[in-house]
Amino acid sequence: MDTFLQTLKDALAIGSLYALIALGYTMVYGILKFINFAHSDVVVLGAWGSLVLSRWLEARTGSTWTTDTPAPAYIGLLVLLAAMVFCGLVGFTIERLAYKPLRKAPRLNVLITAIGVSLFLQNTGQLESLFGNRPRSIPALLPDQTLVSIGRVNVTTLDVVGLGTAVALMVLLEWLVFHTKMGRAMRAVSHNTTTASLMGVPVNRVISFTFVLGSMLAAAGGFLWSLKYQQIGQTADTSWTLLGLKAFVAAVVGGIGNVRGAMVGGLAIGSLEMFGCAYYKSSMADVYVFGVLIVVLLFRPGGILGKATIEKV
Amino acid sequence: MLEVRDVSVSYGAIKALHGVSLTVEQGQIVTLIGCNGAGKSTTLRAISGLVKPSAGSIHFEGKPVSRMPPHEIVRLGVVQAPEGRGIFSNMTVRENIDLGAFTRSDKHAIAADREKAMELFPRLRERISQNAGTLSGGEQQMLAIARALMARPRLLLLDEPSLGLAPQIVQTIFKIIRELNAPPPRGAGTTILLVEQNAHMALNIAHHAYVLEVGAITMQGPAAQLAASDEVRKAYLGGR
Amino acid sequence: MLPLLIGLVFAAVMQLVVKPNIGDYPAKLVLDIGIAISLAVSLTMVNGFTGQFSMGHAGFLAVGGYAAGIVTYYGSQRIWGDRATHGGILSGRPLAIDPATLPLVGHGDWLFLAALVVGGLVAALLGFLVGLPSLRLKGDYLAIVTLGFGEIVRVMIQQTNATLKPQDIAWEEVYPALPRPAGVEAVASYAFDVIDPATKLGRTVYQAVSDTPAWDVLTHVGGSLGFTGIPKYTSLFWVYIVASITIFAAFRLKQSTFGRAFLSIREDEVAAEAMGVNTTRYKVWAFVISAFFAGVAGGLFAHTLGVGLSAETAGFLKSFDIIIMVVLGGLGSISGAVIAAVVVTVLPEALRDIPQYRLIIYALALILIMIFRPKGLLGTHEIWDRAVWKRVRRRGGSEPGKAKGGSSP
Amino acid sequence: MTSSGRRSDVLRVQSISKSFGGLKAVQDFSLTLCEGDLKGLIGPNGAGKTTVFNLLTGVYKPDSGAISLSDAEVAGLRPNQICRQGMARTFQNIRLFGELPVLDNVRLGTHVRAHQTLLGAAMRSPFSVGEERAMTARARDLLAFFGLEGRAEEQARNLPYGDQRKLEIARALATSPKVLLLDEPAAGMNSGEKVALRDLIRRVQTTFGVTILLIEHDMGLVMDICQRITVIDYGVTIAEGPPEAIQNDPKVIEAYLGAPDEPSVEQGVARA
Repeated sequence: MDTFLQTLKDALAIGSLYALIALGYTMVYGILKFINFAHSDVVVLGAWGSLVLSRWLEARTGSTWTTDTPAPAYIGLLVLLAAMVFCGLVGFTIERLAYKPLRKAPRLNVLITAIGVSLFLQNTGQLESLFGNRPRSIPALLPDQTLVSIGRVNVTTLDVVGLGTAVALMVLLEWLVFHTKMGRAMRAVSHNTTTASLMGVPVNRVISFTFVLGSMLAAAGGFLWSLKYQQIGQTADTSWTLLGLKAFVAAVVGGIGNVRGAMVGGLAIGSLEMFGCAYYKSSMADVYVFGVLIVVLLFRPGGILGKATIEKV
Repeated sequence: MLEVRDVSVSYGAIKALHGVSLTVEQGQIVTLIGCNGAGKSTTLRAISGLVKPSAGSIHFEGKPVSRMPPHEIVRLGVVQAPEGRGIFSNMTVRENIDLGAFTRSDKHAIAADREKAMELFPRLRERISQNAGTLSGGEQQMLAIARALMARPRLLLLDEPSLGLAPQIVQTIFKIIRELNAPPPRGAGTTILLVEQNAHMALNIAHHAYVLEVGAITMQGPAAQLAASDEVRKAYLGGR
Repeated sequence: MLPLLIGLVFAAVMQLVVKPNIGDYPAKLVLDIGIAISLAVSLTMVNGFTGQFSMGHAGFLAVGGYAAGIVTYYGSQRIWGDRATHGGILSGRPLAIDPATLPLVGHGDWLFLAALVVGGLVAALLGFLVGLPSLRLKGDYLAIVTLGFGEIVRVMIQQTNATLKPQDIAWEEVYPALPRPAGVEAVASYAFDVIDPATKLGRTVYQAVSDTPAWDVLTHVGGSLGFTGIPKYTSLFWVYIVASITIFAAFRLKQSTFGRAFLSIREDEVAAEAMGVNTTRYKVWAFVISAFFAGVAGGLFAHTLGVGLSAETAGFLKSFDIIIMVVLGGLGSISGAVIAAVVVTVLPEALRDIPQYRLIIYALALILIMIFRPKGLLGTHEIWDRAVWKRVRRRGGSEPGKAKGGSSP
Repeated sequence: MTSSGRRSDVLRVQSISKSFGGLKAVQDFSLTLCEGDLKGLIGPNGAGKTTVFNLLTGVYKPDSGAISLSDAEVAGLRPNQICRQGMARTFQNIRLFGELPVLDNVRLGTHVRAHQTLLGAAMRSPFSVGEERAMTARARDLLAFFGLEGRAEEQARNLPYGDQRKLEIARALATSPKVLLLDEPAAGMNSGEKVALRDLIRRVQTTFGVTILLIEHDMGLVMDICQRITVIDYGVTIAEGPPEAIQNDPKVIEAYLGAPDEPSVEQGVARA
């Protein structure tokens, strides 16, 4: 029972992270129909941005933030917001410089460009003048107190804040996409760019907005990731790309282009991975994820919440 | 109000329009008829800014619009209900209607206009919270027109509103088009450029008509006059 | 068969004439180039010819490498009882040893050749399995599935156990119940460390090499430590004979009616199908053929000195490397892939002083090429199709030989 | 539906239907083509003509009904199998292999009749070399027939529009079809080009002895060259007969020009 609860907790934590990141993939895919391979690198920038800023704040205030003496709560919030703004700008720039010139190019070209952008961000980030090529750890921004204990499973502040932030952001996004004018415009553009422009929707602006939004969620993902694991791998570390790929798998499994699907998919993939690890073999985590991807794509190509499309001849 | 001068459009190697010119006067219904592939939709696409003419110019109320992006042209009041209706099938009817008012921010006026649209199309009121994809073809066409009206068009471009619809529904749609065009208080006095394959219906309600064949205007004149001519029938059914 | 003969002579010259005269370090670079050429050209057959986007090519490379490695590593032990190379002059045995008795092709070379073929066939089989999803998936979806496939291969390799190394163990230890035959002191056997279920204590068991079942061998390929100790047969001769055959096969394919069928799928699948092309069959074939050559190249890679074979060989970074070559060269251009393979392999050496900028430069090149030259350096054409070459040919009547040297964008 | 006693039926379509979602795109469509027929299939925009082509060539599978080509049932087969059986088509929106040379586009058409093996091709076996030579020769003959021999080495996408249309027909003929389906071959052509196309289609029919089914919007062309015409609207056949009868059929006129005016309309208009 304890194993089950512990695994469930882990699954929720990692699943909500996947979901946050998957949202970025799914929104971009919904509109531009390509896998934004550079999205995982925006997550990394979110993590490293949080690290650099909190280290700077730490030095600036002359304090040392450890698990026992964490930073005050507003610092965490400040870092999160700053990381989101930073990554939003990065996302905007990437779209303008790399993807916008390819609006009418074949999708394959855009996909390759995205790989290029990803490699660029990864390796630029590793320059000594930027983040360096070694992992570093982020100062503690939150206390790690146990709030509730169920059996031998402890629910800590970190767990609650992590999950809470992820859920809050997703609720916010859900509201934005389904209940605001901009959200309507986003869905219209993703359904049919031409018709949307005939409604007076400024398509390019909506696409930029989507990138900014996705990148901000990615930043939040990176921030939460760094809170959870403290140690942050260098920007070209393959574990980041894998994280991104799993989030993308979550988006596909949930139904690509579908905002709610990304959330469902994130939790599904997180659970699959964690329960697989807990009850079978932890070293095979990637196999479960990619295995389920292949199965889903072959048997339900639209994903859990998606629907199949008919190709016109 | 609208002046299209010598517009040519090419898609790759295919030249879809060769120097098309036409004018739409305020308050009129002008129709553009011709068989499939003649370039009718392309003409509307050029007016809406979806394709850039390779030659010629388009002016709306004196302003050159041929280099403007589509959403800015909508802001000027040139609104198109596209062929095939272009309904956002995974959004509700209401969301579709509201999208039509995207360029506007006057909430109360939008609500009032939505109410007016419902009066015009009572069927839509019944289905307001359904997914638009579940509507029948005729209802979708009504939705497309209602949605275009929400932008308060000064010039409404209708692309094949009768396409794929049963004759009775076509009658209804055309009746509404006429009402829209009627001067206030009976209608909204909207100027309309109507692209139609159904020549009889179109010529019936239009003031002025142009016949398009293989990317060029071959005939034009008052609608009644064209309707009487033998040429129109030939243009469609071929003469021996 | 003339082109094959030329390839054979070329490869022999590379090994016997070029290598002794350029020094070890450049020779290693030339060797890496040759493997890269095989990989890039083999990927061209899927990504370039049929337009299916495979991102798991390194998976085939790794599988081929491991399969070939198993053949030579365990084969050597069974046949010769050791893990040394038993090759001849062509596989790089120094002439100094005994030039008089050393054959051009040693017994070990035949084992190596068999290993390469096995590597290719195993990869081809897997190519068939991976090709099947391509029937239902297109574009990005296929890309992500093939990428996932590569990752699955990587993780599966990590799950394997340490390689088995024979040790001479006293007969009694292995066969306590059997009487020792006269004259036999010890048996070459593998040592296993196992947990005794009864005592829960670790103990070492021994098994004679000849008694080891094949499936034991298959699961002992080094796991996350990498597959080390594979005899190093790969020489410039082998690399360039494989590269020649790969290029040769790719050209023959491209110029045949089957090649046109492949290309038609890339251009317009619906039209190809309507013109009678069995798109299903050819897409799978493309994967099979491409995987075969990638597997052979993997065999070469496994038997190379230097960075050994490891699970990371199957990772997406390696796949990206190959994709970059194919894309830079121009999707569908064989000579383009060859040129790009050379450039992408040599470039890091040129940037040796600023290694941290290498991938940044790659990345920028990739982005800029996609924006300003969306079809790569050569598009689908071969270098001699380009106007410059045509003019040269018309004027001088000279045949441009194997595509080498600078690119002419 | 008439079937002549002497000539044999090449294509028999028996009440095929196809729905997409709730939309009945084609209902109970039947058609018979005898050897050497040149038949027109017309109907207003969205009537379901191209869907009929897609059903005939296997792009879609009919929900019900039967299609037999030279007495072999082909409904439900894949497009490449149907092509092998002897049905070839062109596309409404030209679908050439744009990056490939003109010659290769036509040579690809001959692929379906090839007998060589992959290994034979790689080894350049004498058989494969001979066959390859024959394919090239045939492709060149076809190009010459269409007056495209001078453009054999150009990329298909660089051809002028009219030539692209011709190349599509050449490619379809390269598959040695019994039945050739032409989907709006005259679309986007000017009147001069149309006259040339009309003669070309006639020449194709006499030279290659194919049976042709033609979708075309240009009524002048259809009325001019087709012996018989089938008219569909809303997926249903509304008329069938020789051109003169079709031109004067009130149902056809209504389908094309719209229903007669409703009484409530004030501006009464005299109809032609």
